[in-house]
Amino acid sequence: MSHIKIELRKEDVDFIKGVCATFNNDPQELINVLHTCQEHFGYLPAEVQEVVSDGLNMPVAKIYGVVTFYSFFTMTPKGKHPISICLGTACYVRGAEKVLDEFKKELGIQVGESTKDNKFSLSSLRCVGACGLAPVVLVGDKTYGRVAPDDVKNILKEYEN
Amino acid sequence: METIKLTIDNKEIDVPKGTTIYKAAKELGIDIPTLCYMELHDMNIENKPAGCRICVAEVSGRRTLAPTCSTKCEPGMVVKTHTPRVLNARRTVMEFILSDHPKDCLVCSKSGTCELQAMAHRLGIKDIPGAEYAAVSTYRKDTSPSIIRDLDKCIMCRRCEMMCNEVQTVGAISAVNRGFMATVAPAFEQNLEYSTCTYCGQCVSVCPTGALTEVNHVPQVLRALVDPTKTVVVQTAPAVRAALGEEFGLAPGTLVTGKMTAALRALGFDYVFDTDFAADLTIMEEGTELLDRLSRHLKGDKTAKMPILTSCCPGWVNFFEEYFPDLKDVPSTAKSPQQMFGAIAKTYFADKIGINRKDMVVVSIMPCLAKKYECQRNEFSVDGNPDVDFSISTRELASFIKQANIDLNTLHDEDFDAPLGESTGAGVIFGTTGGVIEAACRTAYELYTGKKLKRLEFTELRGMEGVRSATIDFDGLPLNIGIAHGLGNARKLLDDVRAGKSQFHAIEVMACPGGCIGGGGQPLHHGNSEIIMARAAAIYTEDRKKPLRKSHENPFIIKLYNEFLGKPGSEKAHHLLHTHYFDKKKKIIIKK
Amino acid sequence: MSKINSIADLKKKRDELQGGLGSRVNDTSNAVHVKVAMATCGIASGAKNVMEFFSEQLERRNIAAVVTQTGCMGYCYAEPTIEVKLPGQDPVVFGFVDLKRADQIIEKYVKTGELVDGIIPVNYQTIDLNV
Amino acid sequence: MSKYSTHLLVCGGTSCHSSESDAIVCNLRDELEAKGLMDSVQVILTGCFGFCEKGPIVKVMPDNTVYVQVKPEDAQAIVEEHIIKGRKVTRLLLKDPVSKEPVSDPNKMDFFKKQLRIVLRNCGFINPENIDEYIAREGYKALGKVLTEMTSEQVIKEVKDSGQRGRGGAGFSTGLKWELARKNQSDEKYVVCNADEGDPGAFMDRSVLEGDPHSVLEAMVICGYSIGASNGLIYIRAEYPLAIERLKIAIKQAREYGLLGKNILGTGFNFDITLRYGAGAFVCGEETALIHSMEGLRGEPTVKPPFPAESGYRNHPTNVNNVETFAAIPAIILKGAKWFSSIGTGKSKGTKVFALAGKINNVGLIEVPMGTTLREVIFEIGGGIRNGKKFKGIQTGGPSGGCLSEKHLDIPIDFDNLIAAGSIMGSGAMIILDEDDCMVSMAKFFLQFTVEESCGKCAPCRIGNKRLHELLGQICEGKGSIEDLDRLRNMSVVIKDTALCGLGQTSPNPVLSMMDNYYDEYVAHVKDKKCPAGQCKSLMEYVVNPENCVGCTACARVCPVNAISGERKEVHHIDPSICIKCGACMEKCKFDAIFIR
Repeated sequence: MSHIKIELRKEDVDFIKGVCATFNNDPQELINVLHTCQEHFGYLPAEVQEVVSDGLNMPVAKIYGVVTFYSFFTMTPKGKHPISICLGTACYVRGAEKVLDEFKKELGIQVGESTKDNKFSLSSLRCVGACGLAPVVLVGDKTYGRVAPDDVKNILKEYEN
Repeated sequence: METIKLTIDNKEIDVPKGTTIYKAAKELGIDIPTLCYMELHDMNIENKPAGCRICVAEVSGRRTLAPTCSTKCEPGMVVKTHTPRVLNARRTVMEFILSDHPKDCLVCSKSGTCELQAMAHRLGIKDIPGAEYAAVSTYRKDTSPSIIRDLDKCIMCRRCEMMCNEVQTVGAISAVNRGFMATVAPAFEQNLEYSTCTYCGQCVSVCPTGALTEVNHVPQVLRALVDPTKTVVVQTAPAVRAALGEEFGLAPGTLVTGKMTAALRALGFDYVFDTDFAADLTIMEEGTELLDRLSRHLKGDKTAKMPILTSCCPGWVNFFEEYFPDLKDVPSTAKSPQQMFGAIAKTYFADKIGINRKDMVVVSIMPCLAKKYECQRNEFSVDGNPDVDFSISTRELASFIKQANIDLNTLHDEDFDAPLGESTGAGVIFGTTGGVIEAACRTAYELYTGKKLKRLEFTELRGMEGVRSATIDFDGLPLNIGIAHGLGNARKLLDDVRAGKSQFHAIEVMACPGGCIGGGGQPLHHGNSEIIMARAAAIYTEDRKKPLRKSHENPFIIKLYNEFLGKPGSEKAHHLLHTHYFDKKKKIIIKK
Repeated sequence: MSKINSIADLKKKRDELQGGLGSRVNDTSNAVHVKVAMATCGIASGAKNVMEFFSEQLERRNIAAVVTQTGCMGYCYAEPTIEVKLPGQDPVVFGFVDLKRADQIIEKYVKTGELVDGIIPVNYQTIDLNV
Repeated sequence: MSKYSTHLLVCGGTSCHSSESDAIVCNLRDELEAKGLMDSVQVILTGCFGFCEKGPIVKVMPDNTVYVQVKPEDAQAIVEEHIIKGRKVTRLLLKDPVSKEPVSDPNKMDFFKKQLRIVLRNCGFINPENIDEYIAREGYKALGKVLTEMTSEQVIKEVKDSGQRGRGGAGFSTGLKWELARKNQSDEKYVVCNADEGDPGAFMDRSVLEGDPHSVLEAMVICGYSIGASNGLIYIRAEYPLAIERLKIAIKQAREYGLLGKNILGTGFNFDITLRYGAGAFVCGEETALIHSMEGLRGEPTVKPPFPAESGYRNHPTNVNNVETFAAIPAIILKGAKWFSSIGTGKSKGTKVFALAGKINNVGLIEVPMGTTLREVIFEIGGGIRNGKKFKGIQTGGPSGGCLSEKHLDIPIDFDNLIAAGSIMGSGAMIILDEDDCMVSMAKFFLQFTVEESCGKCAPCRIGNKRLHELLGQICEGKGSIEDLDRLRNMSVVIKDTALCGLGQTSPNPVLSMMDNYYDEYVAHVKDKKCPAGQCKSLMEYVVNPENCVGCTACARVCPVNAISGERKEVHHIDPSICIKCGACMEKCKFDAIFIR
């Protein structure tokens, strides 16, 4: 059988086990555990889910079922500067799609992908609750409001170095 | 009990509080259609995700249609199950489901037994509007040693998920993804092979569509049969004869041992043998092991592990290798009857008829899908030549017989061939839960006490309860027996063993609810326990009809030991009839 | 912080505090009060910088003032928004407050009472729970 | 002190701006200069006053006179009459709609007081990170009252009598819900605050949690006391980091004061609150799904009954309310059921917070009494439509809601009226659409959302919504037929009728309401293959107007697919079979010779 395992470092395993322990190894705390792990690793690769499965003593299939259910969890690493375009209704009617198209064009990637140098990744999300600023773009933790397609180049320029 | 009066389709009915509309309607003879609902009576488990929405009905005072499978009756409720609104909704929802389903009915392995197909027919679906541009959710196909997954055909009834997680507690599969792409799959949507799947096949046996089916080995068997250089030997498991008739329109519980034998011969098998023979052999080995461990245990030998666990069920073996690898020294080392048969056939019997094992093909007819995997395990082959070449299920055999233009119902009964076709009643009852341990008791008692059993039938070991226990008096020695069928029940007993709390001397475990008669390769019973019970009754009938009912009295077994193996537990017996187990837990599972 | 152990404690605490918070409303002190709407919208539009600016500059320009954060005032279209209350006067809400306008507000409104552009007329009534 | 004795505030909201408020400011300043009053009277532009239907507005301070529908030429009258002579310019005053008498004092003009802040009473007023400011605003007084003066039955009666209905969407009576949870005996019960605000365009819960977190905590303790629970959980979106942060601070401070934890206010009552995070699933707003999510499972809903009040979190009786519902509770306790129920309409009491977004000038958060009309919300509080465009519709209740049109503008907003009109209250998102929005595309957009957010458990939602979305796509591409409109309706009706949970049962609402209110537009798409709003690319045709075309070839050169042909100095032609509708030619043409048909 072709089982290829990507090794987690021991401290990574210990970290995950520790997280499980802080939540009493209770399977009902799965989502909290996953949040903490994603915050730490940036994403939730299969290996991490395996260790969580061990820590919480629950089938890894169930964990994968949960990870794939919630859009907040991701199994692919994000770019150094993750870009999220809000496609909530308020942003949509104010032209968020055109902004998204501009990002796609500028970066040459589709939603859910990262640039080759792993600098940027592109995702869309539903309403960050800043509808007053529609259309809204998030780059990392920074929020850009009232973004027009013409602004895209300048936004990307900020992260050139 | 508090009852509730309500009206369904203008008929009044009183039902106990808590009854669902679906069941109340059934009482009235109203058969509301459903795709996802399934009741497992004995296990007290109902699969009612209320996801298919086919069983909806109009209920007074409700804004929307109610799923009758999961809506409880209330006093004065007025239910209508076939108004235009209901029928239109049912049809439209069915069209939705079909629109996301491959249209390859003609060549689907479930064709004819597919519940979706039957429902489309029943609801009078003639057209799937918009099919020309409708996207269809598609997934990677997966073939494991036992089971084929074609999730394009999954309708999210969640029955397999329920079987795997709640009944079997295997947890190999779960609902994954969301929305249109939601389906049921192993972790990371990997192949089953890389999951914790035990190949018990219970998922297959409840799948309403062609999403989960068994790997079909009939073509390989057919090729072997027409190969003039091959001697093809077939063995049939005890549970098969109690269920095969169902595929030919016979009532559940109709024994077709003789007809089955005739059919196999008609198919061209050179020797038609019986796994029951190997079951008797298993008893000899396992019984000896039990007595050996027991006597050491009674003498205070700490290395004698108690309780002894049966090991004839490959799904069960897979289960403890995955979940209880720390206990892998506890089960009996005796191989399963299928593998004992193969080992003897390709040595003792091959010698007898003077052929090389490479020129012999051993085929097993099994009620089981895990047997397909078991016969492929490395340790069960010699120089790459497996002891058992192919294992086909009861369902596959039925299909094979039909393809060969054989009308099972008109065949005259025939007998198995000698010597590997001769068996006792003890071998037969292997097919039902409690049977292995009962057969073992019949032999162990007499060997241990040196006395003849007055009463052969240990009825205290029989029944359909998930976990049973009984104490058998071994002439002053109370022997505590535990029985579990269904892996979820097995887990309970195993947890006790692991915790050192188990009081049992011996435990029988069968992976499938009901034992082999409820196996994953049997004709689909859709959770209907009456079918399982009828099969069990047939098994016990066959036992009663046998002139010999104790394994150690089987003259051919005696002869086998005399001529070939020496005595039970001998070195040769160990070499051929025993095995060892692996820790499978550590396997991990990332395929890049 | 010490625990509030009874309803009487709570009442006492409230009475004490109302002196403090009330001063922002009821003109018991001579300080200028600036509240910056620091909800997500506000922060995203630069309210943090605005708040820092007021804290720093009011001090630097020797104006007795209290600068605090508060939640969303509801004028999302005009973020960042701030409320300025001069002693003895009704509070005034300013919208679209960038640093330039913030400077204007200090120089004109705070120092001289002269209004500047960007005033948002408050158009709601808030209930008072003191019954 | 100010050198000015008088201020003239001129409404400079976007809507009034277009109606010449700049000119008004100029004229006023000219007049003042001419009269030498520049040093004592200041003219400034302000943000929107609301009430844009009567704009532009000029307000004279300090005497609070408001002039409406002011024209630039009125500047003279205002300065000469009002400033110099101290007489009000009667013709510019608003006429009372009933008495037809002119009114000048805005305090008597109820349009300025359309908003009543109960839920938002502290938002934008107190520092949310300081519990003292909350206490100074009578915070935790309601809790004190409840714990020392009221039995749990009395609290529930008060809440029931107030007539408050859940603000999360379904509008179930809060008091009744509490009563059900109270009646179910169990040694463990839970109070859950649903803060998984997933409705795109709604941000009231976020604002309350960011602006006044203690109001929610206080209400949860009150609820716990009423139903006999000592555990509270807040299920909050992970996408709201600031709200989470402020809640954490609030919980910490409340614990330090002993307002959470053991023996609250010395009464022997124990209650504590912990946070649970959502992970980006809209369906988790549905309470059974939410509970499953808190239990570490996929957020799939289950059939009700059993309701959470019987068997909820960890199979214990659980009461779930949303943020806005909780935030009003302390006010109801302190001011009484009678007061609360005096606000609002027959069956919908109190106020409702709405998030205004879309093509409206004053995007923002407002709180109005139930019964306020859509017109008041859009044109008086919201400042009307952006860029002077024409109002086309308003989507209430998010993707689960419906789109109401011009003819619904005067209905008083409450739970029942919105349902009757074919929409829902939902969480209170209001997205305003203008003439440029295509109602087929909008329906498709909302369906896209539901398709992505469907949990996949039940067939009508999992597959049916996908099919609706596809069919709308076909229509947008001009591949629809008039029969498809019937199919669209039938599919929608069946999905509503058969889906498992609220998400599926409401997901076709946008389609149904848009088909009801904009049927012609749907017909135009399938019959004439035209998109009246000019949004559907496939239905657009770029055409050269031969009268304007000078044959400069600029368009042909810019066309990326060589769809334009024509000799120099001759009329050009666009081949619609090649054209990809990128619009580059139209942008390039200096002679307005290219238009969309």
